[in-house]
Amino acid sequence: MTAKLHLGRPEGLGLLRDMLRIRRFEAACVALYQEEKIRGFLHLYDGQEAVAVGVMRALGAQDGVAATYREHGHAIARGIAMRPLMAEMLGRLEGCCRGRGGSMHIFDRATRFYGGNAIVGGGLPLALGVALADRMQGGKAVTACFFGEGAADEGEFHECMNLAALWRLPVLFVCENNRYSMGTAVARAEAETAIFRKAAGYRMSGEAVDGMDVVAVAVAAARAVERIRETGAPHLMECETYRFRAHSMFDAQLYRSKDEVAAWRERDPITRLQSWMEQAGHLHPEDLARIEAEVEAEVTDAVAFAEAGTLEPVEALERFVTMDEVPS
Amino acid sequence: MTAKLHLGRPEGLGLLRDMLRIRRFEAACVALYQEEKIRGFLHLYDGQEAVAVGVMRALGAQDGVAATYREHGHAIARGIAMRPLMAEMLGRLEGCCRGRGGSMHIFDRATRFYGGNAIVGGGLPLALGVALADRMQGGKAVTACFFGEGAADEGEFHECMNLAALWRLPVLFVCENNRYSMGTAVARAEAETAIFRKAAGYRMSGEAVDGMDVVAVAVAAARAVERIRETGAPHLMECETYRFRAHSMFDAQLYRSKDEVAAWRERDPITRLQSWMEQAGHLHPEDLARIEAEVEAEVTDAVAFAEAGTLEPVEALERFVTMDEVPS
Amino acid sequence: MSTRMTYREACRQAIREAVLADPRVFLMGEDVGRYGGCYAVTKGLMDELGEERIRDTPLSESAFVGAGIGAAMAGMRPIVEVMTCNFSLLALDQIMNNAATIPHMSGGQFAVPLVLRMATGAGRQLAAQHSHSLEGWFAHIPGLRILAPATVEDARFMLAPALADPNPVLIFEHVMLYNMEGEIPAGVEAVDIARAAIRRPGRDVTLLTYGGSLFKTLAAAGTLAAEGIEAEVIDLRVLRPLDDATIMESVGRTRRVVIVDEGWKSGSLSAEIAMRIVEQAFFDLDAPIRRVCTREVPIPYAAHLEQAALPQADTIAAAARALVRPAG
Amino acid sequence: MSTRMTYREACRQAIREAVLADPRVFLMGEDVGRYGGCYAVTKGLMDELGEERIRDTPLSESAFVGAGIGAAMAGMRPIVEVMTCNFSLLALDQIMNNAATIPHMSGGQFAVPLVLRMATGAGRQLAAQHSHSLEGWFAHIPGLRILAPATVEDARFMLAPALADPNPVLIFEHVMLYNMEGEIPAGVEAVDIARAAIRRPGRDVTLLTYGGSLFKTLAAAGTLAAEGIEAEVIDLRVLRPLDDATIMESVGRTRRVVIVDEGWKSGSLSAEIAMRIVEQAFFDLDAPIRRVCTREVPIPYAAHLEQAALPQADTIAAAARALVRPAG
Ligand SMILES: Cc1ncc(C[n+]2csc(CCOP(=O)(O)OP(=O)(O)O)c2C)c(N)n1
Ligand SMILES: Cc1ncc(C[n+]2csc(CCOP(=O)(O)OP(=O)(O)O)c2C)c(N)n1
Ligand SMILES: [Mg+2]
Ligand SMILES: [Mg+2]
Repeated sequence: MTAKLHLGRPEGLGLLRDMLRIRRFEAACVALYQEEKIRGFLHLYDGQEAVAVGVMRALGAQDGVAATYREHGHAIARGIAMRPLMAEMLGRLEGCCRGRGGSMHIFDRATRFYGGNAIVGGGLPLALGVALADRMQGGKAVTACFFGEGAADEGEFHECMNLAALWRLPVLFVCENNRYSMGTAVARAEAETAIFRKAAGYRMSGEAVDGMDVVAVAVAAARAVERIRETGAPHLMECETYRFRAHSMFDAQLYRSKDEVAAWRERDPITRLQSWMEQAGHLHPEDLARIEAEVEAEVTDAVAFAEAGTLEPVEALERFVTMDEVPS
Repeated sequence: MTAKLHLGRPEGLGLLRDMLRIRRFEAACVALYQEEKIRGFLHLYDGQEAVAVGVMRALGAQDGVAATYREHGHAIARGIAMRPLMAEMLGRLEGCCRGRGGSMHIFDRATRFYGGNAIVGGGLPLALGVALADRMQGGKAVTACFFGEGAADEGEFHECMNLAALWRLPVLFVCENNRYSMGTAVARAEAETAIFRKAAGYRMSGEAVDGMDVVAVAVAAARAVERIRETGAPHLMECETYRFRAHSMFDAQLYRSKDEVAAWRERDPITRLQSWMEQAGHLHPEDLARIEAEVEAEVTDAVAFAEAGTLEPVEALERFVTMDEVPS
Repeated sequence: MSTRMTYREACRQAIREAVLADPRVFLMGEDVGRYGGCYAVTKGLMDELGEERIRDTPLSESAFVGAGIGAAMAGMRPIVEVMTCNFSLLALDQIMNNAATIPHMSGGQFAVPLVLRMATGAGRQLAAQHSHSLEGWFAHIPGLRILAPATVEDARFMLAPALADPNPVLIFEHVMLYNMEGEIPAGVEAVDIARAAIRRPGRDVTLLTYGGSLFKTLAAAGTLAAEGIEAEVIDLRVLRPLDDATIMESVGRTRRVVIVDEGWKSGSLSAEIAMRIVEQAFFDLDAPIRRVCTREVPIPYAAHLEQAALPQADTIAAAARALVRPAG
Repeated sequence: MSTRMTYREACRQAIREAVLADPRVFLMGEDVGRYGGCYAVTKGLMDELGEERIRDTPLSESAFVGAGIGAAMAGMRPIVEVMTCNFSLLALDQIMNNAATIPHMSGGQFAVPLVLRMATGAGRQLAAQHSHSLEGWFAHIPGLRILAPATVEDARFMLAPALADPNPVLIFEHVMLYNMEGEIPAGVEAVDIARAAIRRPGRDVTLLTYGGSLFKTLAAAGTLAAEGIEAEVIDLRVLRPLDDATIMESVGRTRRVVIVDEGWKSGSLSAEIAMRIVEQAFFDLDAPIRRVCTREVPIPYAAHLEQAALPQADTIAAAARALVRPAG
């Protein structure tokens, strides 16, 4: 754990709880997938929780977020309630997108969550636009833009890094380098595997952070957001992380060894924070039991809510293909 | 001039002649444009001749070339005869592309000239493919890929730099940084204006060269091509240059001052080489007169050839939309 | 008193008015600022309205179109200029996968009130990569409104309702129209972007067209009138959603239809219009529907080939004549 | 003896055979190698054939599609896999402006013997950004051949003639077909990629379809047969250039047509086919042409909405029934 930060008990418990909420939410998703109640692609965030939780701590209500298809973690950490989230996973009208988006397309206007995005790199330009709009409207908001290291291969990454730096747009680029894009190891896809180094090509500041250490992420994100708010200039933060599970539910994982996964599991961000807090005397056994129980109740409630949900009437299929007005 | 190179008289005369051939060819094009015999967009290479001439010197017949819509210079320096070139400008059947391509789309199979390309950045992936094909077919060919600094903003630049470096494709990337993309000064389009520095983001070697000094370009290109042939790894060469004329024939040049243009004209690559050779005693007054006369005769002949050319019959309009066989 | 101006000036006035009227409106695109627009549409606007509101972008079509989408989602009303539709291919992912889907996919949480302007069409000898007519092709995409102003009046007054539309609106300006002069009748201050317009009434045959082909079609109607054939000329104006009512009403009266479309014939908008007539007015037809489209070739540079590839007044007149007075 | 296999296995065998048969053939695309293909089509091929011939690419659709074009121009016979057509939008500039235009624009100097494979279609609850059916839309582009193998036999044998074609060929494999098993009759070792196939003969109505809709259409024909209506089912197989002869011959016999197309209705291939029937066989028709297409919505995640958006056997049967036995 980052020695520099004196993590208090309440903050620590909050971070732990949020990571657990994501982990347990997704465990329920897997079960529902096996029951064929969730379908389509399902990309789990299992292992990467520290990134979303650490970064979201640094944001306020006025800030914006753009994410990927692996965005359950971002959505939960951003504060979208589990009920509409789980209902969305089940394709229910009570879902945050009426069941139309599913796992890869969580949107939430209330928390300025500008979407999951199933096109690799597709969310980056949106984040720029949100940041530009915020600045033109006179606010001090920062937009956090999450993407995988695979997205850094796409031309859009380059165009967006340049544009953000050139126009000094208040964007926090968060690259979650989990070592693989589907089955392609980062060294088989990128000539320069240290993504944060690419920032220099745009005269942007960049840094690498231990993405398995929620405190390190939270500290770095807080510092970065503060600087962005002050200067307006964007920043690239690369979080070194790992996904413990398959890319999606259809993946035999032929491309990596069990040993490699096991070694990374040693660095599980949840157990790491847990044991660090225990050592520091900040986590008592009854805390953990209480949090686990609360999270379990929240997840169970969300699943029940989703299962009891209704289906959007087929007659509404064409609603919102075009909008009658701009929501506000 | 680069002190290191001991430029002999024959080499110097050759470089001078080629730059003059481009300059005079284009002067004829301007006249023909004013007579409305050439139409469409016409992007002059005036000022940048040292780049094409210097780089092409380093290539052999087995090598490939991909260029942009500003490719008259590349075509001439590569050795495409002026007759079919000028006929192409006039839309004649005798043109290298039967008059279908015009100024922006010169192709020549015989010299492995893979085209002008009117889409900014559009030729970069082609160059990669040519280089890949050459390598898979076992040769030692290098592909020179020309593009402007504006093309470096496009996503394709990024994707191609990464792919070339990752796969070690034998590509010489030649960025002609003429300070403007249309009317946009490089500092208004790029967060990092030194294009060669972008190579580092792909662990590729990069260097800046004085693109107004044909000898410097020729030396750098020869060294780069040799290294690429040896190692297989690509290289980015940024040539600092300037276009003396408008972007195309429709450009009021509101974006730059006459003084700026005049200052760059002081560095005209042709007069520079000329005076350097004169000082070195390599260029006698009668040499210049002879070369000018020969070039003028060549251009005059090409114009006459083009003007006497025929038009492709309208009945052939659909020919080659699909090919009956792969030419070889 | 009516006002006379060019189509270019009409576009310019519309943009200026929109930016002045609403602080949420701004224009961005390549060379719209200092250069004044590649077709000189925005000349002078940056000096008057400032660099924030008339914003030059780098050559990054995907990034700045996507940024426009994000800005629209976050409260602005961007006008994004993609210089020509030929370059819009580089932004198609953002247009189809983000702009056109997010309102529906987010369950109506976000609208995308974005206007995308681009030049379209052939006729200036710009050859294959710069002469596409893609407006009919874009009209395939649900969620978009597609406009094709053909008159000075439409160029002047379509922008305001397009900006008021809560949905992404694509405006295609035909390159051959910018220099055209026309009258705006006194008192006209708005146009309807939902309805087609009858530009010339007639009873014998309906000629359906839009954009750059309108004036060729009107010329054909003039020729036909001299022969005693009264052709009704309908300017579709809005290509998505099509104004079926105006089309069917006319077909019901004339019972004969020629569709003129600068798109490549197969899969052009003409096919969709014909299919709708078959679906909605089959028994009204006295003769097969005919179409005059662009030949299925990449547009060649040479003038005679280019003109042969495009719809022309004489081919339009011939198609109509053959319907009204079949041989034999 | 006939052979039974899945569509996936048929695709795999075709690739393996092609790579083994010709040293100029190689496959490249995202995760085709180590991962084994996102739909497991290429599993095991990299181990068997090596990394040079089964080549994993970074996430750079424009670069590697363009590299395929360049490699094809320089003597290779690349098979490029764009994982799904949803991502092909990122490579559209290369496809339309280079692959489809260079042969014509270069005056026949260069062919582009490239095969582009991609998955297409909806039905797996992958939501709006992953469920496009773009094959009919691509069929608008001159210079391309578009194939839609619907049977195991076609999946097995279309690749070889596609590679032998000197032109760019796009093969669209419907995602719902990969798991489908089928018989390849003994002795069949080739298929014709120029002709449509009559999959079920009939006399009362012609049902025209292709790709993923073939089996729904055959099911509809079965239902209709039970009612005494003999529907002829034509599998178009090649969407560009369309096999008009087979279509018109059938229409001439049945005099009634339903077109089934998984593209969004407006501007779908169905419209082009209908227009051709109007142009070539108007007086053969006894009734208006009908079409059953995908509803004009971004495809929703929820199963019931997704299914409601797509053509289904019952809607197909109803459309045919209404033509053959009109009410009243
Ligand atoms: C443009 C595009 N290409 C390909 C895909 C298919 N795809 C989905 S996720 C993925 C891997 C992306 O890797 P990375 O960006 O590292 O994110 P991670 O999945 O590791 O979180 C790929 C190739 C896609 N969705 N979009
Ligand atoms: C993708 C694309 N966007 C825009 C254009 C229009 N355009 C043509 S040339 C040009 C400037 C390119 O600048 P640079 O790459 O520096 O080359 P230069 O013209 O200076 O040689 C632009 C914007 C284009 N042809 N293609
Ligand atoms: Mg990854
Ligand atoms: Mg330039």
